[in-house]
Amino acid sequence: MNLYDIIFYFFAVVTIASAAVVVFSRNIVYSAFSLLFTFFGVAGIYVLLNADFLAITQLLVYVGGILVLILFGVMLTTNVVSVEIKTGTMQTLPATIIVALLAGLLGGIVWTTDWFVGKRLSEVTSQTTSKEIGTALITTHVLPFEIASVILLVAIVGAAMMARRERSNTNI
Amino acid sequence: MGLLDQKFESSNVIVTSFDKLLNWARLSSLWQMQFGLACCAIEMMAASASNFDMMRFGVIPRATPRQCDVMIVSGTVTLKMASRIKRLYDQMSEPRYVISMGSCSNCGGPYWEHGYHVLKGVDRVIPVDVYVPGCPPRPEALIEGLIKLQEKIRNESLVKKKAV
Amino acid sequence: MENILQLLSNPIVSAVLMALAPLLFILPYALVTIYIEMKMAAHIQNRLAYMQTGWHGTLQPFADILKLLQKEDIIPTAASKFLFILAPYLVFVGTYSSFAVLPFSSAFIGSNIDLGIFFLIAVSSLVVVGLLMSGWASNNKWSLFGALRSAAQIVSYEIPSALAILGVVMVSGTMSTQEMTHFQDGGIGQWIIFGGNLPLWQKLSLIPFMIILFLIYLVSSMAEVNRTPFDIPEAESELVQGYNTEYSGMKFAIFYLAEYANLFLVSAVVVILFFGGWTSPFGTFLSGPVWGAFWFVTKGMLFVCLNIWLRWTLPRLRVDQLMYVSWKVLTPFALLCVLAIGLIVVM
Amino acid sequence: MAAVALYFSDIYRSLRSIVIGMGVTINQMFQPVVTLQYPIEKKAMPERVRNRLYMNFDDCIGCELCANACPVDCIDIEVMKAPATENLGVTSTGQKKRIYVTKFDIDIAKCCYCGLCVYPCPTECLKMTDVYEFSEFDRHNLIYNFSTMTPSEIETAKGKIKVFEEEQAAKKAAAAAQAAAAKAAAPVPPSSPDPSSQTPPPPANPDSGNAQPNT
Amino acid sequence: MLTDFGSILAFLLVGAIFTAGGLIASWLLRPQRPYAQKLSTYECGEEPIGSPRVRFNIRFYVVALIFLVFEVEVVFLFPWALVFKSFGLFAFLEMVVFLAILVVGYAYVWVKGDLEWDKPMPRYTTADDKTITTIFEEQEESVLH
Amino acid sequence: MTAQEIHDIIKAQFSDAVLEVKIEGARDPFIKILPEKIKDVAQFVRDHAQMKFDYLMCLSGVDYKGKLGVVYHLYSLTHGHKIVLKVEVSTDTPNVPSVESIWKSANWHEREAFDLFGIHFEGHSDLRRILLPDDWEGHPLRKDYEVPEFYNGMKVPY
Amino acid sequence: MILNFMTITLTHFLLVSAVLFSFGVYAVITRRNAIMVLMGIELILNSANINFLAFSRFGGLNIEGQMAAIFVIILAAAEAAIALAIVLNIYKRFNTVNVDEVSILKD
Amino acid sequence: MIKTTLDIARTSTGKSLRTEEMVVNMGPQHPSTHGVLRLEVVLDGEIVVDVIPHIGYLHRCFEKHCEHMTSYQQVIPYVDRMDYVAAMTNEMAYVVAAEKLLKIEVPERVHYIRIIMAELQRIASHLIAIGTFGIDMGAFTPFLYYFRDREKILDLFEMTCGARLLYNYMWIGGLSHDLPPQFVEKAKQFCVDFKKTMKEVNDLLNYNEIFIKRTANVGVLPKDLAINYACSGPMLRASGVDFDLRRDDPYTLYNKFEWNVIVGKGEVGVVGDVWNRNMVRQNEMWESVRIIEQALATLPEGDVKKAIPKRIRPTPGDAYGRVEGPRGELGFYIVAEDSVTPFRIKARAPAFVNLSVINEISKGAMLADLVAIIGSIDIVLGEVDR
Ligand code: SF4
Ligand code: SF4
Ligand code: SF4
Repeated sequence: MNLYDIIFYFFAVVTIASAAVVVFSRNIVYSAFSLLFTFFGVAGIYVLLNADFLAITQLLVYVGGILVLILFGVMLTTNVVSVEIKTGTMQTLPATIIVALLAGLLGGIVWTTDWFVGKRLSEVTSQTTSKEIGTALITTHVLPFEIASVILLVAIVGAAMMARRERSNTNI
Repeated sequence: MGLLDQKFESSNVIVTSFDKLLNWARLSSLWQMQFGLACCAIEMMAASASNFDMMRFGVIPRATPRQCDVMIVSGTVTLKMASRIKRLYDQMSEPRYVISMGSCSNCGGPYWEHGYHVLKGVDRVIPVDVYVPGCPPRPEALIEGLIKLQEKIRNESLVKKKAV
Repeated sequence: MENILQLLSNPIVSAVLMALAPLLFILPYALVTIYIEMKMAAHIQNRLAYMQTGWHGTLQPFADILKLLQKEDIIPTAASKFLFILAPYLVFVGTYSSFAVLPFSSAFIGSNIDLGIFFLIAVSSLVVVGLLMSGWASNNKWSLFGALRSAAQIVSYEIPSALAILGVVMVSGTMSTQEMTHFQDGGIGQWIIFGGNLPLWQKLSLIPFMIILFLIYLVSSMAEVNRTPFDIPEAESELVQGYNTEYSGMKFAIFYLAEYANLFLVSAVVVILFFGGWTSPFGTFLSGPVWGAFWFVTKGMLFVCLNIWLRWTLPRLRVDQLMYVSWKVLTPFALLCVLAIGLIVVM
Repeated sequence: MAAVALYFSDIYRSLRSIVIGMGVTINQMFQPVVTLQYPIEKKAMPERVRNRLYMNFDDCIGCELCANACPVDCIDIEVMKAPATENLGVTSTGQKKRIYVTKFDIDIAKCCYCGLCVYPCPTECLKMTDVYEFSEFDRHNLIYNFSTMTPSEIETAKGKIKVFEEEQAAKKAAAAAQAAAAKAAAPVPPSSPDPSSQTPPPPANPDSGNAQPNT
Repeated sequence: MLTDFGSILAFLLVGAIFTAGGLIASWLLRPQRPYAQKLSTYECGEEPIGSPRVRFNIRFYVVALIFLVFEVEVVFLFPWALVFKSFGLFAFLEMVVFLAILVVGYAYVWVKGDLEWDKPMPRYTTADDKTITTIFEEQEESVLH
Repeated sequence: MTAQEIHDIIKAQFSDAVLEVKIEGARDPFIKILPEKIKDVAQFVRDHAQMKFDYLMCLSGVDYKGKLGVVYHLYSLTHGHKIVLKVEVSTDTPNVPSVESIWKSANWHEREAFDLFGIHFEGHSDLRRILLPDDWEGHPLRKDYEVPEFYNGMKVPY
Repeated sequence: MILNFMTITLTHFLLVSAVLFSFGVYAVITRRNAIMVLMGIELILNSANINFLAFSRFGGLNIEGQMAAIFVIILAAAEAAIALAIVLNIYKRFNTVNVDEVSILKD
Repeated sequence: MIKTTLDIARTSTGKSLRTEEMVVNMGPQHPSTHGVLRLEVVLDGEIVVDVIPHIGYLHRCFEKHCEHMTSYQQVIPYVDRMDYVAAMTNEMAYVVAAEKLLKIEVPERVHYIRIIMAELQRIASHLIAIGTFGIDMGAFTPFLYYFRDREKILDLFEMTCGARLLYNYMWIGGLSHDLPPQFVEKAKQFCVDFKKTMKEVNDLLNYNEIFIKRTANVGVLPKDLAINYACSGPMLRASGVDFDLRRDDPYTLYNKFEWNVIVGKGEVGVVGDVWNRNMVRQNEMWESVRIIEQALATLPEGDVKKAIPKRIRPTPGDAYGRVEGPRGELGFYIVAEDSVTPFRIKARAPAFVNLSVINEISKGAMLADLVAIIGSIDIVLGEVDR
């Protein structure tokens, strides 16, 4: 066990434990706040995977953006009484079975497969990947890049429209 | 729950010098609760304004009782207000002190006789540490009351503290 | 002796030591800044402020902190206890980890990651969540209002500030704070606000845009640290104390400390982005690692003082005006500047 | 178009007013401070200043005019008419004291410092001073007892009054007898209630007569 | 790079430990005498009416929403900004196209008024009352541009 | 317009409502109105083109020992003249029509008179105590008011 | 180099990702609150991203994996924005964010 | 009646995504309620749906005390405490009413001194009003500048009558003291100095763009509503009603001086908005300075105690006297019986009346605007609650 392992296990535990809180907490606000730690843990795992740019992007987009949005969404739709903050569950038993099966399957596959390992680890640069990403964006991935902007455009127009809908049918 | 607070049976050199330090901190940084009741509040404002500048003593007005150390009851306490003052006092975090400023909060002041709606002294609802007389007390008088309060704090000890 | 050296060369130990160093800076800095702020405010208002505690009240901040340590810690019954306790951690940790990427001098930087400035933008989101958490957990109307407002405010101003940073990244071609500073090494003329070390015509044409970017960043940074005129989240006259209404004692002190740490942080970022970081304004004269730290802190404090000066001059905006400023004034201008800078740089 | 012009003029005016405001504040920063550092330096009080009441008990003649003038009723006076034979001394204004003031309390905690009690006092023994530093830890210390009569003195005074009253009664009886005797001769006007018109002999012990030692 | 991130982790930990240390130090020193009224929620000295956890203004949400999209856009711009110099005008134009598409969205939300804080304009209308002449009608237009 | 003229107009309109006038020798000339009619009179004097009493300066309750009175001080911003209207009711049934719908400023004044005198203003939209707490007993400005010994566990007298 | 990479392998990362994925699926299946469903989806997307990056790191995906992850994040953001807007709309209509209640109320 | 109707979309669309209405207590301890006012604010998001003012937290039974005094003179200390920010004008109103009741003529010098004092007091009161209004807007510095200058006025007062805040200076029929010797000179100096501060604060606050944006078009009080609510003082004038008791119902010698009535013009917004109310106060101070300067220049000689009656026992009857206080029409309605004790004194407190309009003008404003509106009404709770 060296430091890398310890840190990996640290982040793995943070991620999974907080994800468990997200999923199993009865209080949606706790779930939402717990998501913070999940995202954070995942960002840590990204770092361990040499994806520094993505790790920070994860923080920026997920924690700063999506999480805040979810929190606002939660606060916007929960009712006063704390009972209703709690989120109901349904089909718990069948779901548990299905998910357990799924998890077992995935785990089995992951565990048993002899993954083809392309590059050796030591060959991986410890430089930031952001320059490569930038280059890729300008050269090889121009199209997805521009499409992404269209998607974002659609997202903003659509989301704004939907969030606004009721304002448009009245006269203010 | 406060490891050191009032846990000492008796005093010794270390406790006393520690006391001194803590008391010094408390008495030099008396954050005041920002609320005024009546005429005296205007003089309280004057005391915090440029000419008298209570901030020289580390008195900073804070709006929420949670962060305040001293409540300056500045003015007439009516019966309607008394329960609110009590609640605000309750909501202050300890250690907390009360300065009663002006005749009215000392004992009802000019309204002591016929004031059917005036509480005759704020000490009927909350414990008062220093009474500043005056109607209204001059800003200097309030500052003097503050210095009196500082004196009082200087003599406090971890061994036995103000009972609440 | 050898053992100690060996210990110090251990990366873990050195990392922890490096991580402790800014703390040793923040604490005295916060004390000094509180003092400076009060004194500046006082003199602007023809008064004296802190006079009685120590010589000219110099010990006042110590007394404040020591007193806050002794204050009772109240957790209201209605509050969500766990989140209530967690929130100050998040806020302080979020702020403190930003200090990791501040290059105090050519020799000292907590963590010289290549994405320093990007990391700075990202990690402030921890603070947003922390504030939201504190507001929600307090279960107090004023707190919740303050938290929501401050979240919305920080989030809105992140766009113009990120765009301003982007403009600088475009000029310097790096996101590492240390490299960015090296880019500006060589005296006042090399600072990015004066176009960095680009060819002369580019420099000259960059200056106006850089100044605009600087103003944009200055304004948005003030908004991000919730200071007047953007202090609506803790607007005393409206929301009592905003998100920290229910906090007392040390928890409040942590918020307070984080606020002042943040203030230095954004000022330091201004310095890194536009004013040459730790470089000496006189080129090689008075430069070197130690002088670097001096310049960095001095420049940073200058902007802290500017912030303070503005704070005691201006009234406060209203929440809709705040959004107006961010979305309708700063963002379009920042976009324009980014485009113009891009054009100038590629030309 | 107007909207665009407004947009830019808004920005311009905002920036301008910020700069103007900063100019004002920076200018003020180098003005001298106006703060009076209170415990170290104190303001000279104007002559008419109205702060704590001072009462010169020696001069009080017990007329209760001040108590009547006080809107707050914070002056509490109890008086006993001294025997006409008693010499209570004179006030500094030359008025003769004829009344024992057994209690002269001013509840300074109630006082509203209006000064109304000062004007009617015939001997000018009430005064508003420039003392304003008299905070207390206990409110009851704010009740100022100006009367210097000790309980024992009050007792003696009471005794004397009793004696005097008896004397008076005796005298009256005697006078009445006399009058009854002289009734047929001529109607005598009733004896004046004012004791000063009569000149009783001085008391045996001159010390006990003056309820208040001159200090 | 990993060591650099390692020191960031160290910063996170030191920050947390410092906070905890502060709280522990305060725990040593402070008194703790809670009672029901002290722990009641502060609301300007009154008994709070209702819970604060009600649904709040949708504006906050819309702000966060627009922010999210712009944030993602900015994320894209950063790696581009690092390298675009070496790719010259072409790379710049690519980005201009990217930005242009987004500016359309920006313009859309601007024009549709989503960037404005939902701020009602009070209107003063007069009901039937003959003695009162409303000076306000003519000025209604000028109420907030 | 003089008080006399005002009185004449009112008298002409409401001959039975005017109980008493005092113009000569009074510091402020007043007209005493039948309580039931006060609202109509108020409406009339406000809307009458020559009088236009659009400004209710003051509305005071008075306890005349055995009787309660309400005094209306009116002013006309248009014409600059004043008049005082008075009504008197018995202490047992202190009912006076509210003029709140005529002058909004009467709203709080009437609440205050209700609070301190117990005068009941009929037709008032929101007749609650205004100065004293809702659970206060009695109407303190009545001459026969006794100060309570305790209020909510707090001792009231000194 | 203190950081030894040898013990932790691709498998570990994939396992974490699998657990996260299962949690996400569980939340999506069982939770009735639409926002909780959304959170589940975010978990799933995160697990997918871990996979991408893990393969990019250990497999031969290199920068491609990171590019894919970036686009996933973009999509996640767009999806979150839209989805929450829809949730709000549902809420507006039916005054609930309860998905099965909504399906009853649908018409 | 005029109603402030809110065309907020969410109220019209039944089950829309409307914010739940939240009831918030602002006050009695709140930094911006200027004392112990309590507002029960119904909020829809940040928007004020309804405001229910609760007053009486400072009800000190002024009127009851008057009925217990043993002379008309003793009421004056209590009158001082009614509006403690403007004690001089309060005394003035009371003595005007009492002199009307007693039909006393006072010497000219007394009138002059009263005017000087009342105008100084008006300035002092407006200084507090504008200063605290600045605090409400988040500008702390102007408040301190104004308090600094207010202190000079207080020094003048203290010099004259010995008290800083509550003076007991004007007596029925005269004054308690004549002016002290250096008064005139110092007052003149004050007028000169003060003009400079006013300009500074104009730069710093009143014409600051942020301030204008915060206050223009906010809390608009239309003219007709203002009259119907019997608003007075700057509140009324800001709504465009050109009415000032000093000119239109003159009570001392105000018509001897040259000055203007300041009326809200709506330079930056609508007539009757918060900015106008603030600005009317600001400009009124200029006019007050003008009056003071004129009065000081032409101060006649005389004995200020000449007309003070020895014993005050009015003939039965009643009188209503009113003056233009800093907050508006301050009236005292005195009912006298054949006794030395006042039978009934009712104070018509301008702030009480002005405050009652808050519900109308703050509906539909934002929370921050509400703070501005409260600040612009300039209430003094001592006067509201009496
Ligand atoms: S003590 Fe005097 S000045 Fe203070 S509040 Fe009471 S009456 Fe007003
Ligand atoms: S100053 Fe006024 S309140 Fe005080 S004792 Fe004299 S008359 Fe009474
Ligand atoms: S008025 Fe003067 S002499 Fe008379 S009782 Fe009072 S203090 Fe004594």
